[in-house]
Amino acid sequence: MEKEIRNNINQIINEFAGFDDWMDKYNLLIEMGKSVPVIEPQYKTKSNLISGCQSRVWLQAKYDGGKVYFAADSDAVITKGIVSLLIRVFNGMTPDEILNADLDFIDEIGLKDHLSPTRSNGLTSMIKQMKLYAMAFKVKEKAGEKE
Amino acid sequence: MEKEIRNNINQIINEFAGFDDWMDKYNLLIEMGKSVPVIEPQYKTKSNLISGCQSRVWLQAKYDGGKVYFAADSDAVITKGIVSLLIRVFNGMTPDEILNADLDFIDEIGLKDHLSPTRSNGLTSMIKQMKLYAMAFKVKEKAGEKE
Amino acid sequence: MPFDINKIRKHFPILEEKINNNSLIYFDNAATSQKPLQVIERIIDYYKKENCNIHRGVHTLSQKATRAFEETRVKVKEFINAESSHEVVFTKGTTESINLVANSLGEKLLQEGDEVLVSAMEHHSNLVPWQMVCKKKKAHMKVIPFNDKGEIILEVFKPLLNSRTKILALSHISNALGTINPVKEMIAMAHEKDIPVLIDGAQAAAHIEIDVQALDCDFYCFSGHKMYAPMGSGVLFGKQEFLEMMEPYQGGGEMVDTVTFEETTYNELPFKFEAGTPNVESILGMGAAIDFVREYDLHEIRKHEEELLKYGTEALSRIEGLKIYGTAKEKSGIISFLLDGIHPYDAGTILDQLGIEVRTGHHCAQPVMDRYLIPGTVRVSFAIYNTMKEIDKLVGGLDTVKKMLG
Amino acid sequence: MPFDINKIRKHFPILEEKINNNSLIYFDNAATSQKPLQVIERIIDYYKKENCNIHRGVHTLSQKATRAFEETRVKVKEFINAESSHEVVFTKGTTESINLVANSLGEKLLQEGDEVLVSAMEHHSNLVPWQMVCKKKKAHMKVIPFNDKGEIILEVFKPLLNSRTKILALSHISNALGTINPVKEMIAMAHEKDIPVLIDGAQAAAHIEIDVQALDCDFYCFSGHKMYAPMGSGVLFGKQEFLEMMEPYQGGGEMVDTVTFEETTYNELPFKFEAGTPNVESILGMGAAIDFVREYDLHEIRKHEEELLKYGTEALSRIEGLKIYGTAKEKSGIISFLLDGIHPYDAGTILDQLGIEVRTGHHCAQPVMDRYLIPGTVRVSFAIYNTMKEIDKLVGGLDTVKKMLG
Ligand SMILES: Cc1ncc(COP(=O)(O)O)c(C=O)c1O
Ligand SMILES: Cc1ncc(COP(=O)(O)O)c(C=O)c1O
Repeated sequence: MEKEIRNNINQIINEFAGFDDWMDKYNLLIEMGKSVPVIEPQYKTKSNLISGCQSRVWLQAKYDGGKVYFAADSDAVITKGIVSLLIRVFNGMTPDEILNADLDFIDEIGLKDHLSPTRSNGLTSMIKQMKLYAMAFKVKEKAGEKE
Repeated sequence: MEKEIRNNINQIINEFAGFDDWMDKYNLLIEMGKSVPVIEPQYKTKSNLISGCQSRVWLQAKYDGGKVYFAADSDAVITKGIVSLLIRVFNGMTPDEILNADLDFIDEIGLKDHLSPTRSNGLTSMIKQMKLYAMAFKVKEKAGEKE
Repeated sequence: MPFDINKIRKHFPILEEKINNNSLIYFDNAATSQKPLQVIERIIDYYKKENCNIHRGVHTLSQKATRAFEETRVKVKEFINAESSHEVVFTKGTTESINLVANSLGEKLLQEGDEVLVSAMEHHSNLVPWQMVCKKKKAHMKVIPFNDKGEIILEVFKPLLNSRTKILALSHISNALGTINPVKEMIAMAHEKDIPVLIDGAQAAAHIEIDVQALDCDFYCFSGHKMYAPMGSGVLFGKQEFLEMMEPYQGGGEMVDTVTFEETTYNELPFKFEAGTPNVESILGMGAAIDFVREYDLHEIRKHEEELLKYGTEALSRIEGLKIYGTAKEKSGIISFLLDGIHPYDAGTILDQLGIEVRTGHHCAQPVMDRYLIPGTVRVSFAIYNTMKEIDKLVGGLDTVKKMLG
Repeated sequence: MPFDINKIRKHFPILEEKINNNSLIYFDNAATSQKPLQVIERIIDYYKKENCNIHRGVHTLSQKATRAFEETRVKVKEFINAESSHEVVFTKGTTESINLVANSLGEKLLQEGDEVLVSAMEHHSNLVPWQMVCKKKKAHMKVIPFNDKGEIILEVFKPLLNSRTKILALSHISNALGTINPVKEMIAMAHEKDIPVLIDGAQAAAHIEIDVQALDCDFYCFSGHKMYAPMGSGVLFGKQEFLEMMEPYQGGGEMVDTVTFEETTYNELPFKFEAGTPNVESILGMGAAIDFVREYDLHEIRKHEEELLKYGTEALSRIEGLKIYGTAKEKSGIISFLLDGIHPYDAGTILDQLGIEVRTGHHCAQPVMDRYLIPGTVRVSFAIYNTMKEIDKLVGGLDTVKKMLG
């Protein structure tokens, strides 16, 4: 995995490692959610909605100078925390870096059972959607090069 | 239960009780099958065929002087033995006696597992068919009385 | 047997489990119930001593298993007071039972322009199969509304019954709201217009008494896994006259009588509707579950669950900002609620950390959520083994939820 | 693990049972297999520690069970070498899998006058569903004949494939004759004319290797209960392109995405085809069964069963008046036979007294019996735990049969 992504992940793991108690971990996750780059209301559209979660999650991406930037929101604060973790890991990365990333780190932060890839929390869907954005930008760029 | 039927049943139970060995019991059953009042070939029709057995069993009944008489055949000798038991119990009884008969005696002759009412040996179907014949004769007679 | 909750709990080994270092409090019974040892042991015995394929086998294993299987059918017949055991069809669950009827009866009865009537509180399993057959047949689906308390509005229901109505499909108990519907009355009203009625009893079995003859319903469906039985067992009760006129739903295996390439004749009831190798394990397990329930008497169980409902409703109502959805007069042991400003997913996640397993979301009844304009609810649902003390812990847990998220 | 038959037998507790005072010899494996301890224990563990309803639950039990369930899907994908695990649909068995395809694909593809092609050796479960959909669609069923040895006649097969042929449905292995059909070749021939092919693999799973990509079949179906897994588990493999174009078979529960009264949108693959609460117990048990089979390597198992077939065929052939039905060059561990003048029911009944459990009758393949003009056969079918010694006892038993009935 790219070093920068690994660094982001390690940083998150460290932050969580500071807490033993699940309540503190969740409080941190919820706090993190508050700092997520918030998607603007006009982008809370059906097409930006991620399906497969119990709560609604909107995810938007833009491409700038070869790098991808995400914004998101959710009506559930824990879900918002989860998506904020992913955004912290991926923001400012290149499409290729995102596409190649391995996401087992979720296991390492000690919220494993909750953040496991089942349908209810939509983690899988979020990651899939982020990778789809990355793929789309990559394809677009290549098409641009050819022109 | 009518006394005569009970007598018939007891007699059969006694005959089987004479043997401890399953092989002897089966040999007896097979022998009994050989003495079943045999249905004449022209009555081996589809409508006299009992469904639900693995082997084919034909059963026919006639009504004479208020009493029911059965004839049967089967292409399996054990099935033929089973139907012969039933005929021995019921032959010459009145429709009412047949209709009221309780057939738990099958349990008592020591061939229980084989003669239990599951679909493969068709025991249930045979008894049902015999009772149907009895019912038909009874209804017919009543209709006759009314005329 | 006297109703001793501590003894009852001992029959359920899973209740000893720890969840996130807390004792498991299982409040997700409407989704699926836990299994008593009697049921688990029946399965073990079956696979260790009796397992085989039934019906046509002549060998001892097969004869014994066939007998046990058919005895269970009689047990189910008694459990729901059906007239005859050949009106009891074994399926894999409520959803399959309803699909069978929607398909086979719908095929027979529905013409273009006809109507199928359902209530607005149906589980998707009693909605989507009818939508599918309506689409195929160009028939329409009509919906009986319910009021704010979650009660069907009988004055609106009555005029919905008309000459185009071909089927009424209705839940006995709503899984999202807990409402016990006045099915007996509604069946009688439908029958006045000769409309056959299917009752979805998924939430009723093992909670309230089921008497299909007293109800006079034409079909009744339920799942084993929600009544202490193994997964994969289900029942479709159908009145003989209807089952006889219906074509089989699935083909293959024991459901035929004779087969040639030109023509196939079907087996008699109920086998006509039981294609493929039946799930003997699961059906024998259902027999054990019925025995278990009968040991305590359904009235006792109902009384216990009513007490839990009453205690739980009062306790939850005292929590500030908590709103209960479903406050019908006749209710089963199900409480759906929301905490002001807190998403049900967040609440469920925190409760889970405390070992309290509740269900959150739309409970496969999206139209109910749409009716109240909410994304979903937190649902607690009771079973024979739940206690007041567990409800106290839930109240404490909701306090934590509010502190963390409020 | 090395293939040690004594060790293997120890995994199957039922083999210790007595039948009519004799040790059980279980030769009815084509009907259903026995279950190893690994599978039984998986079920016990599930109900004692993990039981709950999966997918939408946020609580720990549900998350864990969901994960285990979806991991089993991946295991099945690997077991049959599918390209993707969303091509693996869980059903309750082969019969349901075939009915699903007959219904959903038949609905899509069949027009009046079209043809569905099956072989003359199909199990009723791969015959009746097609008959039913043909009748509905006014399509015709065409039949591929087999020769006296029980081999499909490829020269007749080829011209049966024509522009009206919309589906070919074929068993991998015949349950009545043991023939291993040349499915790969036949699939290629059908594909030349763009005809999709469904393979009924009920008798293949856990006996020979299944590689759906190498076969290039469009659908592949099998049942858990015939491959050491619990009853109530089944698989439908379907190529994504076909599964995507097909409408759902059953409605309700998790197969939907959003539901309103006006419109319902369906969930993605494979969930679109999995209506109702899935049988988690049974699917996890299937996972344990696959682990069990993998421990010994399918080639080893196949070798063992081939040896039994060879030994058994030779031993039975030496019995005077015994005729084997099904003598194809490529055969699986199934021997169907008749003793001159002795009804299979009689033979089976006597063998049972000796503890030898065989199947008798038409084996749900009546057209096969019609082909040979026989009422049925006695069938012995082998599994991983059978031995040569058991075959010797069968030979002795047949001697008794002849003495008593001959
Ligand atoms: C009211 C109701 N109907 C139908 C169902 C479907 O039952 P199953 O998933 O067992 O088929 C359920 C359970 O989820 C239910 O609560
Ligand atoms: C070849 C074949 N196809 C289909 C089936 C049906 O399988 P199930 O009864 O498990 O649905 C069987 C088993 O009986 C079979 O042997």
